[in-house]
Amino acid sequence: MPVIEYIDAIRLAMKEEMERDPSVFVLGEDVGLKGGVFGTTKGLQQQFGEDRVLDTPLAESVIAGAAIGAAMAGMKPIAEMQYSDFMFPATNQIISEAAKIRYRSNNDWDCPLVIRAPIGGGIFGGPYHSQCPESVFFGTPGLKIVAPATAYDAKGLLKAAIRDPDPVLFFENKKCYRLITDEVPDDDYVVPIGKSKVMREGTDITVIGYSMPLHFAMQAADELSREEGVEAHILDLRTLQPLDREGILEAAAKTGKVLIVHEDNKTGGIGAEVSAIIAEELLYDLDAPIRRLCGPDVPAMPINSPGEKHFLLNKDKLKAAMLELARY
Amino acid sequence: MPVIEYIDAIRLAMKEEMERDPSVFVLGEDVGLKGGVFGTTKGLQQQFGEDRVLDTPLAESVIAGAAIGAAMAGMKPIAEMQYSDFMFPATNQIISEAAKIRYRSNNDWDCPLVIRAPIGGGIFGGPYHSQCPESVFFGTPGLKIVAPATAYDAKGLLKAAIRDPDPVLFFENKKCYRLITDEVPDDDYVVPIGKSKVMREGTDITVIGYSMPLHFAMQAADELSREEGVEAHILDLRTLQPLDREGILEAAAKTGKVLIVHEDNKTGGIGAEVSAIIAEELLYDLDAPIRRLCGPDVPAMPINSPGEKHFLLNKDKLKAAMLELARY
Amino acid sequence: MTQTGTVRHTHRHAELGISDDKAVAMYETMTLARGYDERVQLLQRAGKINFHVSGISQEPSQVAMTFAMDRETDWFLPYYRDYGVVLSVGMTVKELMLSVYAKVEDPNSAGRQMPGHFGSKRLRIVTGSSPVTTQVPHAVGFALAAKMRGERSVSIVSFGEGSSSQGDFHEGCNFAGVLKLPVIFICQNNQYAISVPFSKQSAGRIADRAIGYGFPGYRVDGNDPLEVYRVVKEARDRAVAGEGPTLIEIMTYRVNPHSTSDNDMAYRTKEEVDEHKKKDAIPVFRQYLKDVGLWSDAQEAELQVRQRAILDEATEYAEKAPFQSAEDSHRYVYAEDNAITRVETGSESVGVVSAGKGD
Amino acid sequence: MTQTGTVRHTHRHAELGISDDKAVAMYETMTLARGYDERVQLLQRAGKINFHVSGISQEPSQVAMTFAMDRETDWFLPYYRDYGVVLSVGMTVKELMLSVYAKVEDPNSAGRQMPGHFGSKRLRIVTGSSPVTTQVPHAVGFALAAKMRGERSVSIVSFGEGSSSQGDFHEGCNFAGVLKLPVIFICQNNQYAISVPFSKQSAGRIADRAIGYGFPGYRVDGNDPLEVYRVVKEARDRAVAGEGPTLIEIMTYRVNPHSTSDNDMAYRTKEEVDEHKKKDAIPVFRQYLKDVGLWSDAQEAELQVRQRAILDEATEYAEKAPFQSAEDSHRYVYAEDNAITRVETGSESVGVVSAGKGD
Ligand SMILES: Cc1ncc(C[n+]2csc(CCOP(=O)(O)OP(=O)(O)O)c2C)c(N)n1
Ligand SMILES: Cc1ncc(C[n+]2csc(CCOP(=O)(O)OP(=O)(O)O)c2C)c(N)n1
Ligand SMILES: [Mg+2]
Ligand SMILES: [Mg+2]
Repeated sequence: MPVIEYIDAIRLAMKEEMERDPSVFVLGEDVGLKGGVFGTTKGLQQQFGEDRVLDTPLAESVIAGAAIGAAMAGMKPIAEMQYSDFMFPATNQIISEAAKIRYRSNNDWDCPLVIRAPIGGGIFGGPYHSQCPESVFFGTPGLKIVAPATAYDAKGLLKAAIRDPDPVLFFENKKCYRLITDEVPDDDYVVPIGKSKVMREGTDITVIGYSMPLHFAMQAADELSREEGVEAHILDLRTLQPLDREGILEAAAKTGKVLIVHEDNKTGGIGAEVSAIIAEELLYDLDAPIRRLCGPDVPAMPINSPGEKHFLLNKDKLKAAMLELARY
Repeated sequence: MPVIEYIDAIRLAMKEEMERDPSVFVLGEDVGLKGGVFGTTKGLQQQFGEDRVLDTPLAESVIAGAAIGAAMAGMKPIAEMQYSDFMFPATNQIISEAAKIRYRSNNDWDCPLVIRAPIGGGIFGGPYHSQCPESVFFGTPGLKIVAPATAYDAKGLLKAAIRDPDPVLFFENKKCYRLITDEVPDDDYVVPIGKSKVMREGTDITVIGYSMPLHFAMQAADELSREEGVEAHILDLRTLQPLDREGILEAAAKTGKVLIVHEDNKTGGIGAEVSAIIAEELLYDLDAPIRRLCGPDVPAMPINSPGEKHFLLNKDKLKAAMLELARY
Repeated sequence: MTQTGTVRHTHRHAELGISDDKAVAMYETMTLARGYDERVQLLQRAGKINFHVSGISQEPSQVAMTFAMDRETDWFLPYYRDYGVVLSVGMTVKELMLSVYAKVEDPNSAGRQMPGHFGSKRLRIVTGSSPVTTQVPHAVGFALAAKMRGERSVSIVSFGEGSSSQGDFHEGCNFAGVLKLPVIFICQNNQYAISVPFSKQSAGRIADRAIGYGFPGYRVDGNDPLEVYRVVKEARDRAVAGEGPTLIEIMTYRVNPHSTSDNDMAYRTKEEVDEHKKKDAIPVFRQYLKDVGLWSDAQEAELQVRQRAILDEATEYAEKAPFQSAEDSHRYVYAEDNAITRVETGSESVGVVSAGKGD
Repeated sequence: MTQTGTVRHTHRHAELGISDDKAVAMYETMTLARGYDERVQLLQRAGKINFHVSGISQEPSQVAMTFAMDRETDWFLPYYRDYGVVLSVGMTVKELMLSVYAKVEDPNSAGRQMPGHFGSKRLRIVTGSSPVTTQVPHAVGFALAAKMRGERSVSIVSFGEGSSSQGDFHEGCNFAGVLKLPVIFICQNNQYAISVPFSKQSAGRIADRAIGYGFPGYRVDGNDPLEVYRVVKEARDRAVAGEGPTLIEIMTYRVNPHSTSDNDMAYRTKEEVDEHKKKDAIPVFRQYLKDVGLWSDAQEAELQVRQRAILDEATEYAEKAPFQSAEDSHRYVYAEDNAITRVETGSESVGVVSAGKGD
């Protein structure tokens, strides 16, 4: 199986779905000739033409809103938000419209839309090119939210999102784009929305998370296994909404010690809900308080290099927290 | 002490602060001659003139954005969002701007802004005049969020919000406006932001919540006390951000059985964070799983009368959940 | 290119290509919208229903603009006062009544949404919401889809002049202008946004904004439905010819309070309102039809009886009709054929229901 | 009212009320902005710093518009290419260098924000962010505050033509138009928004949008700084006279890639860029100063030496300057005199820090 970059997995998913279904199209800022500011849509306009890979004016609300209209009309738009930090102007269209179209029309209308947005820091992006906006949209029923950590999942989840009959927010991690490579089959497959995945089997502690920090957890787990004999069980949520309750509870029950990790700031993040689900259903199976290791509760990470490093999770931070939990 | 309505408490807070400080002013849709669609700003334009009680064009992003500018210029704006459902067009201004101005400028600039927005259902408002948007803004560091349940707190918290050096979202409950009356002193007082309040002392179960559902909890608690000898300890968070961790932990520890209630839908709501805080710090003091009784996870409540009733919390739903927890 | 004055002895409607039958149908739709509106106001005052938002005085132009469209191929994105639009497209009074009573048979939302929040895929009426102006980008998206698929379909979207202050108005118009999309933007300028008069809403003319977007903008008298028809028809012709969008500002006046919850005497005078009531276009249009020999007092009497019967029957039906069950009110958060995301239903335990609790 | 041609033998700058010293200062500020920009590009290529966004070709108009304002009373809301603005207002090259190196002494953000995100209360430069166009409503708010307090202060705000597609542009202009606020909206139309050419950004002229808001809009050649000065000065005069806002579209061209991360050859040709490079306003303005006897080759040589020294010193200083400490980077989420909301600091345990964990 070919090993490819996370960013290529995303592009391939779009390419293949566009080949498969003429109603799929891409719109956003700089997605055309330039191929996106990260290169995610590179080559698509050349292959599919200007109509299906549309450079839009710089206006996220109408990018989302026109995509919503086109989706209601039966198209399958993929709207790119250049950075997730810049999707907030589209909040009203996403929360008031996309999320509620099926419900408010009692299933008469639907909105099969994908909104792709790059999240995460570590690229010297500073406060406004590094954010994780998941928690703003999480908890809005009617939206689905996915956030893959691997190239395999990125491709499979994006295909699932494009084929999904409901609006899906696809949060791709900028830091993963070129850093994460893994085996991705050439043939068509989808990763089902709503299903978590065990990345590593273990017996001592459970780490639950999504996106980039899981790779730190995996590295830390390897070292902890070698150095301390601590075996971490690692669960990739993959889908943030709807959360895979069974998957979460199973993983938590496996070890009775849970560490939840995400780069988004701690308060009000996805981790709070994961913790609450466990506290609600599994309290008596726990051998330690439920911990969260997340970005700090400041508005956004600074751009200066030591500041950025200080704010981001990394293998060492994960390892320390995991070891502490194992020893609890 | 005079007993006044919740809505009057809000108006009085604005009136008194405007008398006290010439830099305080109100802006929003229909706040002037009409006095607001709920009558919250009634009489203010007559007293303070068109300049200080400003009817704006129908555009929430610039209502928030111009208020932010004026706040940076040293004014103390109170921006009214007609319904909290309609504040989403202002999300970018609130999350990207108001919340981050102090941080991004390293304390050079600040943004002493209040955004008032009515939340909650039960007024036959249907999907878009009934929502609780707290969870969208909760978890954005840099914002403070308050949500009073009583007239006393409404007045005291609004005054605190107006005097606060940082942006405060003031979520007032529509259903409380005329239904909730309580004693409010004539003289000047503030309720500190960040401090919860014990509404009722009890020993058997702890109910933690905010806004309207607490009144159902109080009614239910009275009945449970009389009928079942169950004594509920009830904590009003009052401030949603920053959450009063000590207050929450103290209240939870008091009984070891926690029910969290809010009208906002369950997943990703404030209750998740409250639960996570308890699960993180107090796990071994719990005698029951942490429960949440919240609005259902649908996009928004229907307008038809049985549907609305079905979706809203009420005394009976609270009572049943509280009794079940007490018997756990 | 203008044909004004070239066909002297033809009547105005015929000049515009409106058949006699169509002219009469337009009139009957106007009076039906008016009758519906008045009836619902009575029902609200009688405490039968909670809430009504009136379109009175705006129906003539609403009907005219809709009749100028192709009701088989075009997409309609009305706003909450657009009874004239949806009745023209084919929604029935019974359906509207079901909506105002919030009953499950309401095709717009099964009684989930407020009345005036229209939607019917069958009738090509796009589901609408309460936050104003969000429908403008949607209309642009429908036009984009039509263009991409090579369909001769035009989308037409209404909004008030207050709503035109929203960013979505600007973003939608600008986007459509660049791509020359087949969409018609209709601003129904009824002089008020709740209590805020137009003078406090904008210092310019809404129609003039089109200049900045590079497409034509027209201001037209809403009390002249034939002129409204002409301008919209022309806009539609341009749209299908690939010439792009048009912005049309229909000058009208909201003679009723904003809604049944509003007391308009707090911010305007009875004199001002009465002044505008006198300009009502319905009697003028009736007189026109009489003048050209298409209408008579006898027909008017028959119409009144016929439409009253429709209203009576619809009211009775809607009043008796059932609500959506509490159980079903949990449905359709997500598509139901998608098992993973089906939402728990049928639970008495509000709050324990959680979206996406899979299986 | 126009004085064109009435004072034949006066030089253009004098006609506009610009003193000789001020004209020279304008020139020196332009070259300083240019020199700074070129230096930072070198630093970026040398790997000394990460990122730069260039304002080259836009500085002459930026300097001109700023010199037309009152730097003691007015409020400045620049965008990320506005080195010409902030240098005119009094920010030093050293301060800019500290920002590009993201060092703690950077007055804009203590090295928290990207370079080009200006802010200095002392200099009346309002803190800016990355999401484009949010500053437009802020400028309106500053103007509102000035009007409410009866101050003779005008706010001036810049944004690109791409940014003018955002809803905030529209909402801000419309709001300011209604209230006749003292604000000047400056669209620096440099023909590209990253890779998107103006033809795909808008089908109209940005300046024409003012018509719809009921205030004047002008398009002006950015390579003619004296004309820019004139138009902005006039707008400022109108603003302080209570006559409301002005929209000014400065026609310019972004000769460099969007940023140091961009490869512009993916979407435009070298020929196109070279064509525009030829129109550079700096040599033209220098020649003008020479023609009117205010400048010489000797002065030019002296200036180059002087400004190179400034740049050298600033670079050296900034390179050596310290970063903000990890501990301090947690500060100022909320006001610190407000004990309740102080955020935990000084913790190595990222993620255990939680906003609002009191005391
Ligand atoms: C985004 C948003 N803000 C506020 C409201 C509340 N609201 C409902 S209708 C209305 C006035 C609309 O005025 P206009 O657009 O002129 O339409 P009209 O009602 O006059 O027909 C307002 C402020 C809303 N529905 N949506
Ligand atoms: C809301 C938002 N969306 C997207 C971006 C990413 N972005 C940064 S600059 C830019 C182009 C801006 O073009 P223009 O306004 O013409 O200014 P210019 O860079 O040409 O000076 C884009 C798309 C952003 N900063 N903010
Ligand atoms: Mg109106
Ligand atoms: Mg540009």
